[in-house]
Amino acid sequence: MREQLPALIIIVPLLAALAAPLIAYLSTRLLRIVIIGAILVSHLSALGTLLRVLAEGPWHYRFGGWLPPWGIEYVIDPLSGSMAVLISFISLVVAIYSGPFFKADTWLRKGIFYALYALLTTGLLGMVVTGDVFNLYVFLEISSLAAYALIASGGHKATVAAFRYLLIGTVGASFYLLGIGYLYAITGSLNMADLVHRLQPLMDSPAVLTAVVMLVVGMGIKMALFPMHGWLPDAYTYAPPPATAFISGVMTKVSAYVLFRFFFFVLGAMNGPVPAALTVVGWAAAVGIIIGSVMAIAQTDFRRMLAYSSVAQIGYIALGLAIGNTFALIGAVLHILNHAVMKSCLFLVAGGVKWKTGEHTIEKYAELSRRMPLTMGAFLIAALSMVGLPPTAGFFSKWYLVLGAMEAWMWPYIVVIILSSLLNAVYFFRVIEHVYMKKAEPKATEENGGGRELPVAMLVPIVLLGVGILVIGVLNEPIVTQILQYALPGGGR
Amino acid sequence: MKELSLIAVLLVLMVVTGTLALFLKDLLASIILFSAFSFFAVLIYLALGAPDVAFTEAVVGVVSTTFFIAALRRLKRGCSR
Amino acid sequence: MQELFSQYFIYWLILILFMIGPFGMIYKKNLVKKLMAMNVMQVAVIIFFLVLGQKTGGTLPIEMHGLAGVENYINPLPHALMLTAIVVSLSTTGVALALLILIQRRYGTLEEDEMLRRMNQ
Amino acid sequence: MTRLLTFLAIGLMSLMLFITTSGLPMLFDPNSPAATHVSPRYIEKSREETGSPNFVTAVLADYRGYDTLGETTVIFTAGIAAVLLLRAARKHSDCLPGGDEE
Amino acid sequence: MNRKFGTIILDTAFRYLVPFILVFGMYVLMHGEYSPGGGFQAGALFGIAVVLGRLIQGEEAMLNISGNTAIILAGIGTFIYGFIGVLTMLFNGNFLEYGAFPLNMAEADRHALGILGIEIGVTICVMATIIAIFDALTRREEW
Repeated sequence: MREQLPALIIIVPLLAALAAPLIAYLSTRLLRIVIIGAILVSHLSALGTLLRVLAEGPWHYRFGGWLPPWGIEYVIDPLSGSMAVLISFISLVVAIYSGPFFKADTWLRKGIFYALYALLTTGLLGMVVTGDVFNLYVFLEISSLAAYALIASGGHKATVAAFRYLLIGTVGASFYLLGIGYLYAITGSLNMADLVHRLQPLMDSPAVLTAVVMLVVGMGIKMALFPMHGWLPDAYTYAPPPATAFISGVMTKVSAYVLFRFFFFVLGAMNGPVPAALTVVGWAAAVGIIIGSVMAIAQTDFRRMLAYSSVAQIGYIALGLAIGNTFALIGAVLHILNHAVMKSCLFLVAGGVKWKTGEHTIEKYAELSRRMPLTMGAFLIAALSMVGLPPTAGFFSKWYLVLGAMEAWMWPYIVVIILSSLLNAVYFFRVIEHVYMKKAEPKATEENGGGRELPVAMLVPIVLLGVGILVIGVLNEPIVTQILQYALPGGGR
Repeated sequence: MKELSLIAVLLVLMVVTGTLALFLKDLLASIILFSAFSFFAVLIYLALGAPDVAFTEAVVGVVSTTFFIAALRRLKRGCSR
Repeated sequence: MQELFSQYFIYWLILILFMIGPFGMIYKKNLVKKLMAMNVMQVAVIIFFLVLGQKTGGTLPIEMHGLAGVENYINPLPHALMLTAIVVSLSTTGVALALLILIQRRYGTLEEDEMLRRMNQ
Repeated sequence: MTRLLTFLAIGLMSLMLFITTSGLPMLFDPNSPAATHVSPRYIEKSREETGSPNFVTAVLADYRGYDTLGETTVIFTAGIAAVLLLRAARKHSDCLPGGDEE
Repeated sequence: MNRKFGTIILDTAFRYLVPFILVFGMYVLMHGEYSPGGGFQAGALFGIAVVLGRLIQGEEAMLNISGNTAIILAGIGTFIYGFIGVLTMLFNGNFLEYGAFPLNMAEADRHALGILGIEIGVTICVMATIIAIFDALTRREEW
């Protein structure tokens, strides 16, 4: 059975999701156990796979036993392995957290919510580990459809946001599919490893240019790269809290990962139209960082502020890809990891506060540090990490990005990174000030849960992620030298 | 060559019906035109030698038109202010 | 020359069909029309793939007795891929229609401007 | 304003699409990469390897059967999504009275 | 669609039409290997037959599947597909490697059997999903 580990990453949550309506009909308590257990199994197999990959090199898993260009294969190298571990971990944490939100619901709603949640996890994991470009499209659609539905279940404004996201997202997916079509037309292959050497002599063909543009637009829409980020703020603001925490933490990063995979592994960063495309992506990212940060300052709703901050943070990842040297790529990958943990933590806190007090504007966060000390402690760590203070994780990814920009002599990028760190500090210290210093006006409304803190099921994930940020910060040296170094193109063994 | 011109004519028809379906005022009419669009798609798939895809598209055309009209019935009586 | 022109002509028509999608989505304000524009776009992608699979001199991709050889059959791979793509577009349409009904129920309209106005009231 | 810019961007992109058509292989060419690289095996071997004379079924259900699992999952996702949105929503009564009855 | 709007003509036509649709669906499913067709098309045909019954005869149609059952069925259909893959894994094959079934027949026949199995799963899923979506789209709100 050990040989089947890569398949288990995907199959177990998928089967759990498929059985979810039936299980929910039988018993809703069992449902939660099954879903969390399935995601746990997926996480453990991802970990096992990653460990073996680090020891023995990339692992190819062939579906149906067919050889690669004809069948579909999964390729797990250190990069996709660590992405899979990250995704399943965040998914696990948020799944535990989501319990109290659905206490009062019918079996149908619970069953469908958990099924969609597991499907979203499956889709994202499938996108990460696959080695076949069309298979990637299929899993992209699974994750997108699940995300639309999850976002839309948040209420009325969420419906509009989800519909807009559906339209834009489908355009993005169609662009991606057409891009694949161009690649297929000139190479005749859909397998990534096969595309690599079949594309080498063709890089100057105009069709490759089109394919690159299509991929950038398609994945740019999915990852909310600056001019195409229009769907993101509304979607993140109105979605139900557990869904937001997972989607914001992981979904956009997976698209960034796909772009990374295509540019640096399939097409090659130095070939044909790719450098020009990377430059465009870099400048779009730089503008996006500034505009996202400025927009975040202007918000009064905490979740909306986080959403705009996501636009800015995606910019960092794209910036790292655009610079393209070793330091910058390490920075980009490390930032994918950090930002997933930080943003999930922040959205979990926002969701917890919403659940407890029903409020989501920043002003209403006053004095919360007294009533929810642990939650707000985790919030403080995450906020400081977003700003980029040294012991936390956020500092190191920015540090690598700055090093990379310096090595490439891209001074404007350094200015952008430093400026946006200042802007980050402005909007996060505003919240921190409310939480720790401001006096709250006495309020009459009673609160959910009554007591001081959040229920354990919600508190544990938040604290876990908060501690995780510190751990990643402290252990960033071994993470970079033991894992990420091998994840880069040409860095493998 | 004959094949090419057949496909070209069908494509032009699809462009026309697709655009018209977008620009008609009446929603029901544009849904019907849209199913005509789907029918031309079936023909073009057949001309391109893909009976499987054409079969699927024919079935999907029926199903999605049913969905559209079912939804339209509901849309006509939403809550009005 | 004429040969070459007719070559590009087909591709151009497909690309025009593809571009109706984004243009229609921005230009039309009615949400149902936007959804149709999206569908048009997906059909264009499907035709594009099928065109890649067609061969002169090839017949349907079903094996017949006494007819062997690669050149006698159309490439079946794009067909299999596009079956998946069609199903995906049907699924997206279903979800989108469900969303449309919810929007209509809440805001009483499907015109985008009117909807945004009522949303921000 | 944003709308105008988007129009402009899409216009530019279509222009690029039209120009780069020349990179595509000739229409219906039996020697195009798509016809010569991966697909010949499906045509030659599918009968003996999968027992199916319909190459499309062979590719769909066997060689690329995993894609079809994904496809079926997409349908399932759409079904439960529609049910979640329309039938399992929480009871909001924002809809003004008098409008929604037949 | 809770109310029926069928007249006697529609009703009779429906009674004659539905068996043919079902038989055709069965044919498409079983014959999918030799001619165009397969699980998806067969499922869609079955789904259309049931939806037709809903449209003409209302809730008390002669073959009716309620929305909740449809959702569970859709899950089970896809689960059958995935489970066949897991079975092949248990027999020491890769996921969906039909050749791994320990059956005493030719390699190609084992593949054909596997294909038939997954097509049945696809059929159930597609049929149930079409019914479920249609049911959701046409149901009068309960609140």
